[in-house]
This record gives sequence, structure tokens and C-alpha cells, in this order.
Amino acid sequence: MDLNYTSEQKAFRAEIREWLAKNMPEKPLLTLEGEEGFHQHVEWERKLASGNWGMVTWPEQYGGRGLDLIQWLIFEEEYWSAGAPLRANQNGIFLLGPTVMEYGTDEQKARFLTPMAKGEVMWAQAWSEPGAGSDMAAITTKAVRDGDHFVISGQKTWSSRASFADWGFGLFRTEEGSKRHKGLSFILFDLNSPGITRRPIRQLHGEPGFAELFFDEVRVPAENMLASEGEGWNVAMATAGFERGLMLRSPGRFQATAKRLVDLYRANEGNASPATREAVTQAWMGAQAYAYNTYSVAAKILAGGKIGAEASLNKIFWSELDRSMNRSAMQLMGAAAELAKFADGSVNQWLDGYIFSLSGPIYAGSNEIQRNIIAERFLGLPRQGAG
Amino acid sequence: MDLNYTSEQKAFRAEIREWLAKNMPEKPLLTLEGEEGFHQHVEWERKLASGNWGMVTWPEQYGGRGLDLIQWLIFEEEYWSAGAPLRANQNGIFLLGPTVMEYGTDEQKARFLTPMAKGEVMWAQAWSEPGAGSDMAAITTKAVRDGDHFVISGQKTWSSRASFADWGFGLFRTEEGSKRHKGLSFILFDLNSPGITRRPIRQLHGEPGFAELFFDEVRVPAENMLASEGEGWNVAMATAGFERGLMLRSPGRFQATAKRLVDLYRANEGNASPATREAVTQAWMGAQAYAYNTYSVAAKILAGGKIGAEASLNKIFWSELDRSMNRSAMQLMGAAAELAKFADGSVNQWLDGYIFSLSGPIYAGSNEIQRNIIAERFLGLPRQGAG
Amino acid sequence: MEFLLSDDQLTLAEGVKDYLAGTHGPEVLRRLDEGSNRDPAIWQGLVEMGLPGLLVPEDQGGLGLKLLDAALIAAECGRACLAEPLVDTAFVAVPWLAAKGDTADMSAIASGEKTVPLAHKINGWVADGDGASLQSVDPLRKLAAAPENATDDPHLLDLGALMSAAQLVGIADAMLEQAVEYAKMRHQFGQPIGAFQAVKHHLATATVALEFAKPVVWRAAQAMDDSIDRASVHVSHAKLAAGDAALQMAETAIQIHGAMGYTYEVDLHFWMKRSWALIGAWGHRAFHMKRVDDAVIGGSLDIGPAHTFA
Amino acid sequence: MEFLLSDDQLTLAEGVKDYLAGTHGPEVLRRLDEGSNRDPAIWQGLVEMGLPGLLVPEDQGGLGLKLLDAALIAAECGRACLAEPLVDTAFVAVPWLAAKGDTADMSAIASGEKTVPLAHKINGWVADGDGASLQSVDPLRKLAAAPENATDDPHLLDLGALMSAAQLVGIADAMLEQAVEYAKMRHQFGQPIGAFQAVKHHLATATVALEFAKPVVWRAAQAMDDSIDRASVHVSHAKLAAGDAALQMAETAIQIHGAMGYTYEVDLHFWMKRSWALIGAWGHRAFHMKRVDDAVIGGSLDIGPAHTFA
Repeated sequence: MDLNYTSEQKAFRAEIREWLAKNMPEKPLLTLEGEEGFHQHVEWERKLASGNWGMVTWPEQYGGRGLDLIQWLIFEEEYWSAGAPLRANQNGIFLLGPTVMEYGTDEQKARFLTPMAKGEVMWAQAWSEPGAGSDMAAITTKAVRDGDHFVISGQKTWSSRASFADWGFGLFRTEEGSKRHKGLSFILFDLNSPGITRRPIRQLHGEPGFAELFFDEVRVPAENMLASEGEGWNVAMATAGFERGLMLRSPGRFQATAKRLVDLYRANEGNASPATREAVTQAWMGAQAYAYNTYSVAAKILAGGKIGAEASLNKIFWSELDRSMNRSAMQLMGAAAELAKFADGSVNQWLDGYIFSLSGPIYAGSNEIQRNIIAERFLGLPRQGAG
Repeated sequence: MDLNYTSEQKAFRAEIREWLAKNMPEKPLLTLEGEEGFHQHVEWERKLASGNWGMVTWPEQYGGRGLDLIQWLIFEEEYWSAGAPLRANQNGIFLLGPTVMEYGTDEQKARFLTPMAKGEVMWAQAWSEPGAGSDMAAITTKAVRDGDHFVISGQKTWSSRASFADWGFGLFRTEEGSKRHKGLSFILFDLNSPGITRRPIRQLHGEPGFAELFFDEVRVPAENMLASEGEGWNVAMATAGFERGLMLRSPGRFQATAKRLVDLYRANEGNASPATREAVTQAWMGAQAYAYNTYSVAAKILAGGKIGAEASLNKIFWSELDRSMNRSAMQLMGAAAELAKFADGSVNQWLDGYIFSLSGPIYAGSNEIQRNIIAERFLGLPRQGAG
Repeated sequence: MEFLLSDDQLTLAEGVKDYLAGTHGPEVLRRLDEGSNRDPAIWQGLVEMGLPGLLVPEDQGGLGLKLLDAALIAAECGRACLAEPLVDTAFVAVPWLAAKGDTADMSAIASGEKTVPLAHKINGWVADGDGASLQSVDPLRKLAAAPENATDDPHLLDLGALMSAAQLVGIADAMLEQAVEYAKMRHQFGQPIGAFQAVKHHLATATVALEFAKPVVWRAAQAMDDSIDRASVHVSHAKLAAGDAALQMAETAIQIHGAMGYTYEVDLHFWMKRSWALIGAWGHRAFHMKRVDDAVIGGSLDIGPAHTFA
Repeated sequence: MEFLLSDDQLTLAEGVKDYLAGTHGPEVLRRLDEGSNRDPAIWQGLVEMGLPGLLVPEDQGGLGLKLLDAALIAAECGRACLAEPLVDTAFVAVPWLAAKGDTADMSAIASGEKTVPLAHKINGWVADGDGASLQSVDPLRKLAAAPENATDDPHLLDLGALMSAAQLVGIADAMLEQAVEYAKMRHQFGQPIGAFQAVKHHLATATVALEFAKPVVWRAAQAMDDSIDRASVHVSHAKLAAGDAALQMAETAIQIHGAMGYTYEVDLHFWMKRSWALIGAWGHRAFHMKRVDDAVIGGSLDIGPAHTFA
């Protein structure tokens, strides 16, 4: 156990801090969920890429910096400390990128990873279907082999970034009549292919964000399939593993929220009930605990370990911490909590934050599913019963 | 809606208050769970009976006062306000008594109710078996008809008061090979019958309290059966209904705890974290809400209504309120919370209270069972799935 | 002593419930959201039911009913997510003005010609008032910035808080019903999600909080009707119990709906947003907690088993 | 920067775990409970493992290890519900005396001849000390009334709080394991109760709190080993996280055990009682909450993403 940064790590922290200070957008970007805001965020991705800060954990050969997880954590700490924008490229960086590196052919790596790293191509994730949410193995959208192409027909939903992204990836049923986890393949597709219709789904705060994707005999080259036919479920689980795991939510993001909450408390102490005051203290404790745990998991991975059901512990902890911090902020806002914009026209970030935090316990595997996983895989309780 | 007491109700309140002031034991009784304490509590039951305060809600013909539920609530408010002892006769007053009145023959009513009202006979409840706890329909202890007797063989457990009580009541399988709810009968038995062995179960604080009952061919007269053979489940459900319902925990008891908690807070404010301070305020709010709800249910019943799944709402509310109040008290006790006795030899009532409160969510139908009942019977959610 | 809603009260509330269920369903909320948020026809319907005059003295053209009657109707307005300013004008402004002896507008209110936007210092805004408009998260609320000279009259605050609490229990009822219906209809893993114990227990837990908040609200309304001297404490208790139950129900209902609950495509969001708005309105959580704390821990209120109602 | 327990540390802790599992099982707790609570043979075994000298400098006959090493062993003592005064003497008193330069008893402690009962103003009692005896809810604790002249040394308090936190996570681990085993074994409604989602989710929720308390405890130990100037804040964080996780686990474990958990017949009660004792010991919840509150809200501590460790 050594909780001191090396001089190299300190120098790296200084480097990213300095770069961010120089290159941060003058004013906050519009929301990533809207079209104009999305393009502003894509510009930011390209700015990051220009400084080679886009994919810091990727190997240099794919346009990254080959940083280790500790450097990644330092990068994230400085990134969130500076109040830098959300990542339009999140699906590429953390979901598809690592999956292509693990399962892609050299040709696929060259073709997909470099544009991803340069921020030239934005990726949408397309797992869920109307009948396959928590129960992802219920996927029915089919991809029928036709020579050197697949012909995709069906519907995906809750596709993040799909309203404005360029390409998408997801699971499709390539073996007719196959059931559940079998007969699925992991396929990448151009969102502008003929036969794809995008329908943005309006979220409760009014912005689009997610989208439905309708596939009407969409022809996709077979070389866009990752790994071999029928292997899709295992590939997706690896991806979901990354998603649920270490990198989906870096601690810096919650430490920044906790810090803002403390500032809000100091400004609005009169709106704090005793329990809210304690909740503010708990916010710092929770965000720090999450950071310690992440540093600890990172060190285990660097020492050759793997993460399994711990990813489910993480998901529950950060999602409930985030909701609780934002709920406390709503209380501290008092009668102004309901205002979408304040009199001066500024956006009520805490209201947006609370609303966004309500999605945390739902997406990337609901917290009910995560609790089942913890009980069955981490604690070894029996599978039977209504899972 | 009329929230003012009538002059009759005020006079009644004054009457019980005066009687209690005159007749309260000089010093607190020993715990009801121990043998000496149990007999002290039986003496108190007889003292109550001497003032005709034992079974205030029973009809006068059975030794009660025929009080309505509002008078009962006033009685309970004064009883707990005075800090009067726990009721050794609870099983008789609230469980068996009403059941005998509803299902007993005139002969059974005369034989069992009057001694119960006079505090001459203390009753033990014998529902559970080692294999039939939450799943009470799994009862296997059998009562085989032999002429004008039943011959009982098997085992009961978690029998409250059974260590020292005189008589017991419970469910027994009278139809050989019958399954689940069918073939059960409700039988009353003398705990001193030949063939009955009592084994007190030591509770975690060290006192006995519950007991196991072993039946080795115990002969019980058939006239001790309530209702007809095989009707036991319905009779028991009615009893359990009373138990889970209005009378198991009267509000006065929790209002008294809340008041003591406020006093403890004032004395130990330095031991209170902000959240504990709010929890103390919440204790008063919770106890009042429980009282309002009880007055409301009482009024509905007086107006001819019945209580169903609301009983499960009650059970969850009071048991979690009680645990939370006592947990707050433990925090307010600080380093002294762990002391069973203080330096001056006095008992740490809050520690006992916290320990006792941990049984609330477990007994009389666990809160998990209660939540199932609320979901299925009150909200109408489907039964299937791991209930 | 009879803690009981009378048949007349229940019949009246049931009538309003049925009327709003028939005329003010989710499709109306969607239409108002796309349009101007207000619809004179809806207001006219409420007028024809006599609701604006519910608390107006009979000799001024009203029904002369009590705050408890109004609270039951306010709960139904919450259940229907009603956007028209009925509660503010008829159940908050009227009893406030009447108590001040200011009866000038009573008949105009009773006849539905006049509504009364309320400016109180504790709110930064005025609902359905004039002045620079403010944007609420609730698309059906019309807020304007509060004037400098807003009153801080505590009686007005108590009335606003009481009626917010009453609306909140109705809102929570509506969210519970939507979550239960969704849990019965939505299938995953081969069964309705409502058959999963986790879903059952989430909903049961939120139901307990809601059912035990309701009698607190009715008690507070009766306390104001009886003008007992500590009525404010009971109003604060009601606002806290109803607000906490509604917030818990909103978080439970969206969780049961899963990703659908996070969209504008199911109607749950209308009720969630209304609950967020009313929780902060007419005294936020800390304000009411302090009033109860001052009474209970501060010792200005008699507490204990013998003081349930006195 | 490496937030990692070393193989040496894990091997040592594993060794103590195995030793205690083999020699200090529940049957030993029951025997001690019926007898005099202490058993020289158990103490002798700990001495033979060199544990009393774990933190004693090597030149005084000890192993000269660090607080983090000791915290891992303290967690194992909690897991085994160890009653002997090892943690107080070897992991609290030794580093306290050493820091004061008071090394007179070090070799006697290392050799197991001497134990050091600790009297601190923050506790009303002294564990395994002389004086008028006090009865703890924990049948294996031997408490005596604290003397008038007890110290209020903050370093001693931090050491006591840190090692209480470490024991609490071990205690919680043990309660979790017992609840899981019971849930697999106990059948109701035709299946193990551990197959019911309600049981699964109770245990999963308590597990999350426990697993996220552990790194807080290790970080606090390292903070004291590194003598960073705000180590006290991290110790208080550790005591709060470990205490809250242990209390939640105790309430969860007894609920899973049902009526059996309420008896003296299953052994769970030994660990529940130890957790209640240690939660109040060496600074109650409010004491430690205030220290964190003063640092975080008071502003004396740098917070935010760039201040995870500094």
C-alpha cells in the first residue's frame, strides 16, 4: 500500500491540468442530448484528440497514450476537477473500443479504432429491444446471412447517442430459430445505411438523447461482424463487463458533485434540515469511498487480477450515491428546486442532475439485476426462485 | 371528522388515570420473560381484573367492560402514559379471547373466557413448528381422533409465554395425509397434560420467553376443539388477523417511546449527529401518524367496516418505527449503549428496547410476508413468482 | 371523537375524481403540454361543479364547506395532475381572504370569473400570476417571478402548505397506480415484472409511507378547521409526510417503469414533476422540519400517549 | 501510488484467519460464555503467533510491523469474535506508548506477559481492566468503570477508533457469512429462503455497504502509518463507514435468521453484540460525524476530484 503519487504521476497531473486550463471551452457547452450541443461535444472530442487526450488508456498504436489505470484515474480527476464536458465518445472509448481490441481482426482494428480515437466517428450503442430490456437474451432483431452481407430487420431501442451518431453496434440474431443466448452475433453498422430509420425518444426533461432504431432489410457487410458468428453474447458480456465495471463512472465525477454539493450547502444552509446536513457530509464520504475502491480495483487489475461481480457492487454504489447527492441538492434548492431556469436565465444544473441521477439505478443493468448478480455470484445464493 | 373527545370519554380517561395512579406497582416489575417476573405480571393481571380493567373491550358477560375501540384507545393511552407493565395475558386478550367469542360454543365461552378475564389462566400461543414458520401451512404435528379425545404427537416452537403459562392453543393436523391448509383443527390444551414437555428457548438477551413444546401422545378432550374439525386454518387466520391488526400494538406504546426518546435527546444532545436529531423529530411524527391511522381504522370498524390487508401496512409501520426509534436511542447512549446495567445497577432499558425491537419485523408474520400480502392483496400484483 | 371522513365528504371527492377521470385524463395533459397549458373549457367544467366556491360562504354564493372537504378535493386535483389554478384560488386564497374579512371578491371567485394568484415571501414565484415568467420543470405550471412586496402572512403559508400536502398524496396515489399497472403489463424473463418480489416490495414499501401520510394530512386540515392553536405544527407534519411519501413514490415508480419511465412517452413524468414542484412550494422540507423540531424537541408542544389530539 | 494490500499482508492475515477458524470457533465462544470469558490457553496461542509483538519495534522483541498490518489482523479478530484483549494491548496501546517514547513495557507486551487496559475519557469504561465491573451486553467483554484520571489523548482515541473500525468490518463479514449459510440451508415454501429475491436483495444491499467500508478502513490505517496531518478525519470516516455497515449487517442478518436469530441457540448474537459494543466505543457516531463535518463543511479539508489522497 503506497498512497503517494510518484513524481512521474505528479508531472502527468500537472500536464493534463495545464492542457485543460489552456483548452477548456470558454463557456459551458449546450446539452449533449440536443443536436447543436452534440456537435459542440464532438468538436470537443476532436480538440481532445488534437492533444492526444481522447483515448488515454488505449495503446499508442490505436491513437491512445497507453496510460495505466492510475494515470487514467489522475486524468479523470483533473478532467472533472476542471469541469470539462461530458464525453460524446463514451460508447467508443469504454464500450466498443476495448471490445474491438479484444475481439477485432487487425483489419477491423485499423478500420474502426483510429477514426474513433480521432473523434471522427461517433458511436451509438444498440443493445435493448422493446421486448428485451433487463432480459437482454430475449433479442429478436434478426440478421440473415446473404452472401457476404447480413440483412438486418427488426427494432432496437434505448440506443444512446443514436439520434446524432454515425455508426452503431449491437447484438443480432443470426441463427434462425435460435433461443436466448445462442445464435447471436455482434455487428457494427453505419447508421446512415439505407433501411435504417432513427426515431429519437424524448426524455422526461424534454431532450431526445436515446433513440429507437428501425431496421428494414438493412444490408451490412459481413466483415462488420466482431468475432465469429454466434459468439455475440460472449462478446457483449465482455463489453457489458467493461460498461458495468471500472470505467463507466470514474470517481472524479462524483467527487466533483460532492464538492459542488458542499458549496451549495454553504450558500443555502437555511434550506438544510439536520438530515440534509448529514447527507452532505455523507456525500463526501461516499465519493471518497468510491474513489478508494476504484484505486484499489485498479491496483488489483494492474497486479493481474480481474473484476467480476464487484462490478455490480460498483454500479449500485455509484448510482445510489449520485441519486442521493442530487436529492439532497434539490432539498437545498428549496422553492427554487422546480425551476428549469433561474430568473437570470441560467440552467438549474441540480434539477438536471437529479433527473439524470434517476436513470442511474435503471440503465446498464437495473440495480435489481445487479442485486441478483451480487446475491448469486458474489454470495453464492441459489439461482432458483424469481431471480 | 370530529377530533374532540366527548365528556363521557374525558370522564373515562380521568377514571382510568386515577385508578392507575392509585394501583400502579411501586417499582418496575422484573422482566415478563423470567419466572419471577412472569408471576409478578400475573399478579398485575389479577389486580387489573379486580378493577375490571383486564379485558376492557370484551362484552360484560365475559368479564369485560364492553368498551368501544375509542375507549380502548383512551385506556391504552393512559395505560402507556402511566408506564404500566406489559400484559402477561396478551395472548388471551387479543388472540384467543376474540376467537373463542367468534367460534366457541356457549359451553366453551363459559369455560375459557371467564377465567381468562379474571387473570386466573394464562395462555400460550403455539402456531409455529420447526418446519413451519413463515410457511405456517406446513404444520405436521398431528392430533389423531380416539373416541372423545385427540391424541397429539409432534412439536411446536416459538410458543410465546409457554415457559410459564397454564394453557395453550394452536393448529394441529387432524386429517391424516391432508396437505397444507386442509385438515387442520384449532385445539386448546392444558400445558400440564401428561406427555407435554416444555423447553424454554433462551433469547439473545439471555431470558427464556419463547418455548418449544414436545407432544408425546398427549390426550386432549375433543370438546377443546374450536369450531369444527378441519376448520382450523380459517379460525387461525381470523386470530392472526386480530394479531396483525389493530390491537397487537396500540399507538400509546410508541408515543410513550417517542416521548422518552425526546427526553433522552435533551439529556444527551452531545451524542446526536444531525441525522439523529431529525430521527428524534421523525419519531414523534411516526408515532402520531400511527395513532391517527389507528383512530381512523377504529372509526371505520365502528362504522361497520372490516380491516384486511391494512393490517399488513400497520405491522410494517409500527415494527420499523419501533426499531428506528430504539436505534436512535442507542446512538444517543453513545459509549454507554452497550451496557446491560449502568454503574448504579439500573437496567439499560434502551438496550433492551432495541433488542426487543429487532423481533418486531420478524414475528407475527415477517415483514417480507407482509410486503407480499400488501403487493398481492392490496395492490393486486400477480401471485406467481417467488412470492 | 370520530376520525372518519363522512359519506358526504367521500361522495363529493368521488364525484370530482370521476369527473376528472372522465374529462382530464393523460391525453388532456399531453394536449395542454403541446398547447398553452390552460384551457378555459376545463376551468368552466370546474366552475359548473361549483368547486371555485367550495369554501366561499353560502351567503356569498358559495357552498361554505370546510378545509377538510377542500383537502379531499385537492388530493383529487393532484391525482388528475390538474393544471388550472383551482387549489390556489379556491382552497388557499378564499379561506385566507375570508379569515381577513376581505370578502370583496368572494362572489366573483365563486362564479369562476376571478382567480387569485398568490404571492408569498416563502415562494420565489407566483403561480398563474403576471410578471416575468419563470420556467418550471412542470410543463403545466405557469410561474412568474414574485413581486418585492409579497406577504409573509403565516396563515396563508399554512393554507398553501396544507393544500400542497393534500395534492401530494393524490399525486402519489396516481404514480402508484401507474406503476402497479405497468408492473402487471410489462413482462421480462417470462413473467410480469410485478411477480418479482423485488418489484412487489419496492411498491409495498412506498405504499406504507403513503397510506400513513394520508391521515396526517386529514388531521392537519381538521386542526385548521378547528383553529386549534398548534395547527401549524400539524400542517408542517402533513407537508413533510406527504412530500417524503411522494418523493419516495416518484423514485419507486420510475424505477418500476425502467427506461420507459425516463421518457416523455409514458405520462408518469407529469406527476413526478408536479411532486417535485409542490415539495419545494409553500415551505421547503427544512422549513417544516424546523417547525416540528421546535415544537417537539423545543418542548412547546405536549407530547406522549395522552396527547394524541391535545 | 498503489492502493493494494501486499501478498505478505494478505498471507499474514490469512494465517491468523485460519488459526482462529481452527482454534476459536463458535463452540469456544459458547464455552467462554459459560465460563470465565477468558482462557489463558487462547492468549498463549496468540503469543506463540507473535501477535502481541506485531507492532513492537524489532529491537524490543517485536515484529515492527505497521498499523495497516495490524488493522488486517484486527479484522480477523472481529471475524472470530475474539475476546482476549489482543487488539487493545497490541494494536492500540503499543503504538500509542511507542509514539510517546514510553517503551518500558514493550518487551513484556511482546512476550505476552503484560496486557495494557486502556482508560480514555471518551469511553465510560475500561476493557479488561480493574475497578468496579460493568456488565456489557456482550457476554465476552469484561468492562470496569473508568477512573477519574483517564486521558483524553487524541492519538490514543484515533488508534482505538481505527482498530474498532477494523474489527467491525471483520464482524460484519462473519455475520454476512452466517446469514448466507442460513439462507441456503433454511427452507420455506418449498425452497431455500436464499432463493427469494427479498432475501437476496437484503443481503446484497448490506454487502455493498460493507465492501465500500473496507477500503475506507485500510486508507485510514495507511493515513496513520504515513502520519498525514488530517489522518483523524480519515479515522472518523472509517469508524462511521464500518460502524454503519456493521449495524446494517446485524439488522439484516437477524432478519434473515428470523426467530432463530433472536435466540441464544444460533451464535449470531455474539457478533451482533460485539458490533453494538464497538460502534459506541472510542467515539460514538455523533463524535466522528462531527469531526468529518467540521473538516468537510467547515472547510478545513481540501475536497474534490484532485484531492482523493491529498
